Amino acid sequence: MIIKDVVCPFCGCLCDDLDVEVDGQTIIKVQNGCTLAEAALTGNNRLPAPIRRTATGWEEISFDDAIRETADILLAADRPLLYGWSSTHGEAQSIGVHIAELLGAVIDNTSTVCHGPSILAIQEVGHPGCTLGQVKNRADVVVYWGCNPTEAHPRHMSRYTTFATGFFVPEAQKDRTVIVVDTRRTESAEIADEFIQIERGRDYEVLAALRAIVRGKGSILPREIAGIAREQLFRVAEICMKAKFGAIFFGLGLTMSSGKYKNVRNAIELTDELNRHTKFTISPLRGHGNVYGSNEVFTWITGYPYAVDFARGIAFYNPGETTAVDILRRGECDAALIVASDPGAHFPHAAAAHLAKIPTILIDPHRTATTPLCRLQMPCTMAGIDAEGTAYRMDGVPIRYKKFLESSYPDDADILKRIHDRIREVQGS
Amino acid sequence: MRVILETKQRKKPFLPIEAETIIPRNFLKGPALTVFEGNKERLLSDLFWIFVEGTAVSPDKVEVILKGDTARIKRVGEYMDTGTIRIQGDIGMHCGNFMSGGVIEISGNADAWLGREMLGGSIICYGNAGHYCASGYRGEKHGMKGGRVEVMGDAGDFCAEYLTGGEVHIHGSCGDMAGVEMKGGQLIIEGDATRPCGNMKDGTCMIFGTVHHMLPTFEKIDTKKLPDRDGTVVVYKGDVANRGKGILMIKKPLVGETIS
Amino acid sequence: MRAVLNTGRNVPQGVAVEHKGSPDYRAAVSVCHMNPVDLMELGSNEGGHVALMSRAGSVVLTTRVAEGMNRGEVFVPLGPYANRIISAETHATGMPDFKGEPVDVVPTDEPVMTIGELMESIGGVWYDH
Amino acid sequence: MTELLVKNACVIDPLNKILMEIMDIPVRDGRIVESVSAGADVIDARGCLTLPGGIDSHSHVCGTKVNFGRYMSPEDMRAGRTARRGKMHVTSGYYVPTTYGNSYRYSAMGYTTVLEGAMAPLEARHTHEEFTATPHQDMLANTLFDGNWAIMEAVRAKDIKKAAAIVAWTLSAVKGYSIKLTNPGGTEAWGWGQDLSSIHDMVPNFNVTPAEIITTMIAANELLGLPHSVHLHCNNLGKPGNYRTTLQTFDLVPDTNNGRQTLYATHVQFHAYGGTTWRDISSKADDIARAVNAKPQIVMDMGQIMFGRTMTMTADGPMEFNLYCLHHNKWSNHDVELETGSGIIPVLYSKKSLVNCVMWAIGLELALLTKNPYQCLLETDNPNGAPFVKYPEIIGLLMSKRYRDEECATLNGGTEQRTALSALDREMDWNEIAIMTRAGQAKALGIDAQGKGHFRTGAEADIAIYPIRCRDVDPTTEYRKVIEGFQKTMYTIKRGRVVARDGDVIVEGANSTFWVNPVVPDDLNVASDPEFVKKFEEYYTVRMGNYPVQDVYLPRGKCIRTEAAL
Repeated sequence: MIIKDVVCPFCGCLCDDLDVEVDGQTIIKVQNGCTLAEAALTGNNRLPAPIRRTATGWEEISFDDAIRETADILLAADRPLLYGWSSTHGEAQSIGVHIAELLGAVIDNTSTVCHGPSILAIQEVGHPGCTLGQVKNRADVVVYWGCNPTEAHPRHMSRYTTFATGFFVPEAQKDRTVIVVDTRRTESAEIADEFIQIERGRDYEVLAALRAIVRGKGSILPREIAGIAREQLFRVAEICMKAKFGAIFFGLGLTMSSGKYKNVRNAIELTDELNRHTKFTISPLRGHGNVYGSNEVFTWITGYPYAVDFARGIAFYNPGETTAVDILRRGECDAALIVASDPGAHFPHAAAAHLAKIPTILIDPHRTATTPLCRLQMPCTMAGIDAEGTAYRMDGVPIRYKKFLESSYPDDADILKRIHDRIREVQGS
Repeated sequence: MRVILETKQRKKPFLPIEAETIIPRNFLKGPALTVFEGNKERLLSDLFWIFVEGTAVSPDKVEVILKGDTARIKRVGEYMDTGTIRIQGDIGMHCGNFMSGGVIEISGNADAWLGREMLGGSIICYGNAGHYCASGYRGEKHGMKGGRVEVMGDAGDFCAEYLTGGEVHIHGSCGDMAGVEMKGGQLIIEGDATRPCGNMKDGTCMIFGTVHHMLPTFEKIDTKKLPDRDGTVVVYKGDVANRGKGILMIKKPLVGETIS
Repeated sequence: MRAVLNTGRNVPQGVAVEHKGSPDYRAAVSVCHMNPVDLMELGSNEGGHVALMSRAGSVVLTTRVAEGMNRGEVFVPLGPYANRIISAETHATGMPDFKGEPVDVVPTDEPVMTIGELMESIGGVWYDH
Repeated sequence: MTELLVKNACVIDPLNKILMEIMDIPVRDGRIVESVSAGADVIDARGCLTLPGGIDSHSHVCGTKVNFGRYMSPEDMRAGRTARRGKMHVTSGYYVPTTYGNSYRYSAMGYTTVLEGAMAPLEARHTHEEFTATPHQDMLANTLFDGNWAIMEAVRAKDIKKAAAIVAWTLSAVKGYSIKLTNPGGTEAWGWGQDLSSIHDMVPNFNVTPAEIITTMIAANELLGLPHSVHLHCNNLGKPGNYRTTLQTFDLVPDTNNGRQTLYATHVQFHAYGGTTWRDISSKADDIARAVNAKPQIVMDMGQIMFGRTMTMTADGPMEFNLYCLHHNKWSNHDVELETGSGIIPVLYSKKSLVNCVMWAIGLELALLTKNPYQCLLETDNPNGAPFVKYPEIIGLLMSKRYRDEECATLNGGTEQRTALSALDREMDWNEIAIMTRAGQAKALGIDAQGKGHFRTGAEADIAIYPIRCRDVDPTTEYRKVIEGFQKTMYTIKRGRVVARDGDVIVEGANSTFWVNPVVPDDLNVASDPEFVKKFEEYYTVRMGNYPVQDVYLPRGKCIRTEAAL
């Protein structure tokens, strides 16, 4: 049986045109998806039951025991950390925020090690963006800055930009000028019309130089900036100013390099300047399937997209103080609940090591690098396969994951709801 | 009146303490104040040995002294308007934020956001200051508006971000992007700095150490001799990527490196 | 050899990221992509092991030649191996220095640790079912 | 079976012609009934002013644009923080509060129904998710059609039936309530960074004019028999001299519906500017009000601004960019493919600015010059003009000439010559205020038939009891009491359940969402029109199958079926 228009839960592209062939409860074939989609949908070696660490190793326990123990651990903590949330659906995320509110905990999602700095920049200068269809139908200049879509978002170019035919762009490759800016000649750079090789960590200067050129102040610039000849910058600025619709996409090359969110801020201000000449938009290439969803859910409940600290009863936000890596590095949290993410693999070890020192609970279907660090893990459904719910694409468009497999595992929203109710019951509120 | 607060041993020493109630004015009514340890409210006496010497009629006569393991005590001196706080060790984040008067002296190091959004008064830190020293809050258009912050040691990244008024004097070196988004006030850095004063709109910044990766969007307008400083400084106007009207004076521009 | 570390996603890492216990995840993320000339000057060859040392720690990886790679730079896919040499300092922005970390690259014939060993070195207890 | 009796309430119920009568209101199972048994709970209103639950007919509270306003301003979130207390969750934000913040503050002011001012169909799912997180108000969603490609092609082909069929499919797919046009055609021109300067300009590449879009959509709206009329945000918002565009637009509006208006013009204050530049901007409220007084088929709302900080957020992308060029504050923009756009920028309305003072005066003039209060409703286009928590102050201004004069004295000196506010001494009475804050909205939105905005038997028991004794308070002088009275209800009752008492919400809410399913004959169902489906699949980046909002997003959805006269 073939299920049509399945939504891929893996990356921020949230491609929703996959056709999945299913026989009983096993997936046989995935069509239209990229290699990452196939891997995400077909893998299926989940934990059979919740496991708890013992003095000598691990033991399997029931969901009831696991849930009660989780609630007791979190209630006993003075500064619990709730981290992750990006690979699950909106319903589970909002219960997570309510749990954090009840406990006076710190809650953070994976933006903190991905596009958190982009959010900081947006909070300083705004975000002149658009949905991906606007780029697909109109963009004649596409800039990829500090990102490698062929590796991280394989179908981005074919569904939305370089190779996508649009209403006003009938022949994509002829009508679109693609500019790639990166520190090395990546696969994406191969197909670019213009490749700018930039010295590592100097994006801020180059973006400042481009802004000066667009403002007509290019004359004061030195001959070469961050390894790029001034002439190339003038040429690129000219291409952008002459575009009918320009779109900048940026990735972790800007958010992770030195300067962090100030690089993104400069890119946004460049877009603002270009908007005085023509139509220009800028959008981050969000990594996880539903990380933008966790930002949206956190924002409409607490007011802040990530790194929210309820310790004082109100919602307090200050990346660098209330972000997961900092709290773990300082050893501030005395209990942790990790949901739908893998800090064991993706956090610096000095931060991840703290998870092993405190009672950590992990809710994740697979055995991950966080499993050894945690004291208790509960497997659950996988959003987009055997659980449905809302996910937000990298441009903010909400799409609903499809559930096309029955599952014996509980939905993580149900697990979290039972934890939430248990906490409320113990608190007597 | 002098109030000495000495930290007690804590079961969980790594939990941060939020102590915005520790300001001289509050001790006029006696030391029965509360602070937060993680998400739990504690009496001041739970976490500190409290010694009170003498009395005071007005808050400006109150001197608070913090001793012991104070590195994780945050928001000390918030909204302080008068009096003195002396911290003998290190101090946690947000020390002296929104301060409008009085004096804070820190013998050890200060954590991030020292003197955030200050309006007046003065802070002197003999050790090093963390990141965002004398800066603003996320999304705000103005950082420090007045008063004086002096750091004898080094300061971290984003020092004096969004500086709008007042004076920041760093005797050591600064990390990356000191004085970024500056729009007023005065920032003096005796030591080195990297990519200072990005997007500077106004105010003056003087750097007497070495500037690394000078931003290309500053226009050299002058070289001059400062009265109380030997040697000459190069004067730049910027940041022209913005409508820059700020003044950036640099002592030793590294030939080649600063230009590129 | 002194080099600058760059980390990030790539397709092999993305394909295996949902199955961390599998050998191909380990193969995908315990690799150090290098410029061929750098590798040759190190006196090592593709498939040989190198130790990367930074202010945060050190890790042994398998080398692989990458065409577009600049000299003096190495690329390690994001994962537990890369995170062993990335410091938790975030410059008060919440984001660690995943890119731009200076490292020393030294050829070695130490074995590449398994993910279990990596995690147990920071206090974990491996679980295999 | 739950029963409630509200005793000796001083009721004003304009739709029932009840004016300050002391009476009891019997309620059973959430509905107003003839009488209740002795066992009913009793609330003694102690002769205080009792009105039907407040209805906000144009407010930006839920959806992608609003959440983006929160997302990008932590400094505003910090300014409005409240802790978790009793049944109330944490809230943050002053001019763009979080969903719980909106819900509690509306409830404290006695508001029980809110229409979300603009919902892009492609992002409707987000709006509905936030509806469920705004638990104490029944919600409706204005659905944006101003830049819809399929609609513009139908307009070019002068095919009203086709336009109606597209509206029918879209509204039932995204669970929307009514047609919203924001700067019609202009948002499509903004796709190329341009804008339209008159309602007769051609939209690039689609060669239709805003005038044609407006007339076709009004015709389609009436053809489908939708409960609400077209909800229009005129072209040229915020541009000096734009009152001509507004008057031309009003002239397009036929009087073809005797049940209700055929055009709801929203936040008309922003569209009533004379002069040619910011320097010589002046009030044209009298021209606009004269046009509305002459056209019963038009209802407008004030779009009042109040001084202080706020956030402008509207689907009118080009206008927000022009504001950005003026204010140099953070600017956000979010075009939605094939449908509409949006823009966000924080602003400060200051008494020192002559322009802001003129804007402030225009809003009040519009209300005072419109004879029939049903035709000029009290709104601030929350949060564009001001956060809705400032409604009571506007009530005070409308009821007291003295308060207006005191405020005018503190304004920029030049305001006198540019506006006629000080010459108007009309003072609204309690009944007119009740019309402008609930009865007028109920009629304009067509939800009086759903039991909203009045106390007739069978109506929904949404009751707001304010701590004001109308007979003991002279609003013309004691306006402070009026303002305080309207800020916090003694009781806010929603569907027969006490939701808020003295400003505190005391229950977990369970709101419902009203949406419209316009039934059209099968041959007009666009879902089975191969041309429509082909274009959809080709130019949207979302599959047509994944576009509709699933029923799970409306746990307590209330569907209103309308029969199209086709």
